[in-house]
Amino acid sequence: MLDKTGIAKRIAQEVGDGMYINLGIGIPTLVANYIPSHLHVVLQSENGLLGIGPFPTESKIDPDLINAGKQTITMMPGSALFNSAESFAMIRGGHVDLTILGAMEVSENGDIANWKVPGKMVKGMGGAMDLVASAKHIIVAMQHCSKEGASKLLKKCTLPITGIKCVKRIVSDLAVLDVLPQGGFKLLERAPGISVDQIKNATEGRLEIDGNIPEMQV
Amino acid sequence: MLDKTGIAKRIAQEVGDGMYINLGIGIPTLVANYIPSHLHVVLQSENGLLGIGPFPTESKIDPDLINAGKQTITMMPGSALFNSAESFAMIRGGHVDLTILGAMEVSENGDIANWKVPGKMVKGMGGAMDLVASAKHIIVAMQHCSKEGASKLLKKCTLPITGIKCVKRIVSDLAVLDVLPQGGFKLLERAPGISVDQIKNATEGRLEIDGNIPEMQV
Amino acid sequence: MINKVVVGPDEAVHDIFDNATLMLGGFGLCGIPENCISSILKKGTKGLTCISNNAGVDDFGIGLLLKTKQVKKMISSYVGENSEFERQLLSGELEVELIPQGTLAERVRAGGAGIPAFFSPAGVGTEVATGKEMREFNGKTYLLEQWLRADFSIVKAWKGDTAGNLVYKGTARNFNPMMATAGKITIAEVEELVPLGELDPNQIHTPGIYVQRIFQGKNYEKRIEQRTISK
Amino acid sequence: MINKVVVGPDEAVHDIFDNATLMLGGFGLCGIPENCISSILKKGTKGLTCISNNAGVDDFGIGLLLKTKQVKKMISSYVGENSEFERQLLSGELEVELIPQGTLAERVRAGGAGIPAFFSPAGVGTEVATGKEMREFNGKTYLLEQWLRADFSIVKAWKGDTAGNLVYKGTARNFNPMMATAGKITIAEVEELVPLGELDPNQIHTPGIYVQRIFQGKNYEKRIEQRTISK
Repeated sequence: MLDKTGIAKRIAQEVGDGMYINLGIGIPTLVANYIPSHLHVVLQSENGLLGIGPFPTESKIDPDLINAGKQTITMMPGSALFNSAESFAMIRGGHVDLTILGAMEVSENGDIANWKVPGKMVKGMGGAMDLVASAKHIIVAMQHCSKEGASKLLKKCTLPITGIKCVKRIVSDLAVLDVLPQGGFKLLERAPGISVDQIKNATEGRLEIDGNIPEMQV
Repeated sequence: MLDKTGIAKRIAQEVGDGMYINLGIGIPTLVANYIPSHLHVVLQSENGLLGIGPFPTESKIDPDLINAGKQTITMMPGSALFNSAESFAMIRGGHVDLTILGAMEVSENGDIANWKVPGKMVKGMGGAMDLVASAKHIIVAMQHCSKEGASKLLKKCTLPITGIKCVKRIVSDLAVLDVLPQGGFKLLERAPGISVDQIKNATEGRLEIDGNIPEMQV
Repeated sequence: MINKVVVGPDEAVHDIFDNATLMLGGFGLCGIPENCISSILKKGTKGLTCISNNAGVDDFGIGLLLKTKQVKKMISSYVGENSEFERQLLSGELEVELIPQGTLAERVRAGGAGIPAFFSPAGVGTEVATGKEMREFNGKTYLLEQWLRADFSIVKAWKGDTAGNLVYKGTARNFNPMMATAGKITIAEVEELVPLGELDPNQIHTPGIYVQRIFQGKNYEKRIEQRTISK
Repeated sequence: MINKVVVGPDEAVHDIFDNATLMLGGFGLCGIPENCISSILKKGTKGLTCISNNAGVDDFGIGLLLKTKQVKKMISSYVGENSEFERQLLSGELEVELIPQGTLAERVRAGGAGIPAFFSPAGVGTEVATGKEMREFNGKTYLLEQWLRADFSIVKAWKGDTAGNLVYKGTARNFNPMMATAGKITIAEVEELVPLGELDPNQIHTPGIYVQRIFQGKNYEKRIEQRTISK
């Protein structure tokens, strides 16, 4: 079973040279730490920056330079700053190659729910609805099951939807899976030490298992 | 009867302190020369400049700095440059206070025709359709009649329309007139040496003459 | 050029009336008009509808106006850092309209640019789509979204000149430029007010035509929400 | 960062195919991609649809491609400075679609921003409205306008870096920034190509994400259409 770092490391393997990538808050933000240094990629922060650098040292902290999670950041050489309309023009216009974000639930047809839990606090969707409605490629970082053991890879989402038919790939603590165009989760890899049966039991939605499923190399 | 300079001088009297103004090609461009220097106004060039200055001296010519008529220009201190989408956002969004442009015909309900003569060359509407569809206040600079003596202040335009119900005021070589909200031209001033009867004869559209009509002070 | 300088925030906000609609720039606490918020707080204007990406925190930003119950309604994309907000929302004291962030930014831009409506894909198939016209273009479904405009837009810039031209810094730019275009009256507070001609015309983020009032603000706190450092 | 530098205009335009749709930046002859136009001329690509505010003059700019009959269709707002254009139009050799300048700019922006359609007031009641959906908002009538996108967008900037970030100069900016966003492939030619990190991130007009190829152009002529001087 992968911890958060493990999920981030596995997702980092999905990154290709030359990609523009939007990383969501939480595990996706961690992915930046594990992208191989020989790959040239540019990280977008939807509050108005292309070219997110590492977190600053104490002396370099600038309150006027934060990421979408409101964390202090730095810029890479060759960065560009812009306003929020321009930022979402990039996202909506399909210029961002890859979006990595968290999810509370994903359904077997690629719907995602990650912004609201009715009855509890409503925090708002932020940029998530724009991102999932527009991204060319979406990878979801998530826990396969709730703390109570209920599957979060469902036939149909129970929570309010963020976007429909948009998730392409899932990296959970248990597995890597693709959402098939015709619906259903196709199992690609098992987390270290996790069996196919464990993944079957943890997946409510239709699971397609084709041949021998390799263990992830993380 | 006013010449082009006279029309430009009379229109300059319409300018108020603090206005943002778009000047069309031809006579409207001349208006800039006669705006009283105690008035603070900003001239917009729809190809991307707020703060048009005088034409440059020979040594200051910059091919990267032109107005909408493709003439070389300079900038005033406090100018701002921007792209064409931003420029027309200003126009469409109602941020420009006054638009001054030329016309081939105006109808008594405020329609304007100034972009096309069928059968002859089609040059295109440029920014004129955007300007007349959006400006808060539109003043037209025009000749009252064609060279053949036909009125250009009509019941209905005969040429293809640039915009409907948009012209507020006309300064011609013969008169100053308002387009009334209910339709019709209201005569406000006569050009020097021009009689009310001459204006009547030169105006095909409904002309409203109320009391004594003063001569322009140019 | 036209001189738009006012003395300070009290003069700048003097005519903001009860039940006015305000736009306030900023993302989180980054790039928020701190001085104007203080003056509105002092003035006690009530029943405000605030359009702002976030709602501040408990004791800073728009959170200050929530505490004094000066805000009737928030129109935002994310409001998750504010427990007083949560209390008022759950008790029904506060109305909230949540809008996807990109749609919010574009609706504000559309307000300034005179575009009454446009089609956006964000929120199709979600509760955001409720009551909205849907239409397909090139095989993809979009929602018809309308412009947003405000009685007053209040923005914060880094530098500005007396004609109202503005330059922002870093990610403090965010929603400020669009909001500057969409207010009947736009008020800009800047860290440094410079004389006419000092800003490079080629490098202005907000042309002065959008700004009606400008002043140099004081004592910027620039509070950081998530101080994160590299070891 | 991603290195997008190509050797020169021939390499930059090598895969522009017959019957492609091109966007070309510039207003009149100001800010036009002179080097790329020369290479397309040399390459002899035919049947082009060119989206550009103007069509150049007889012997410069897009006018060069009209003379060699490489252009099938022009989509522009104003085409009045070109007698060869006039001849081809009247003889039916050339198709022309005229669009109000602000609508053209906004349709290109919409193409880049993923907005398939929006409402604009320009052209209501004119022949531009023919066949378009009309709708009233707040008592004013608007036309529904669709986005424009291109196979290749070709823009000219003043400075650019290896990651494709661009800065324009003066009114040579015009349509270039929007067009840069709306091409499947965007090619930027710049007067000065600078190393990564030399451009101020706060002062970039076109972020590199929109640009696929960049090179430093040569021998810019920058012809002036209306040389007008103060005495």
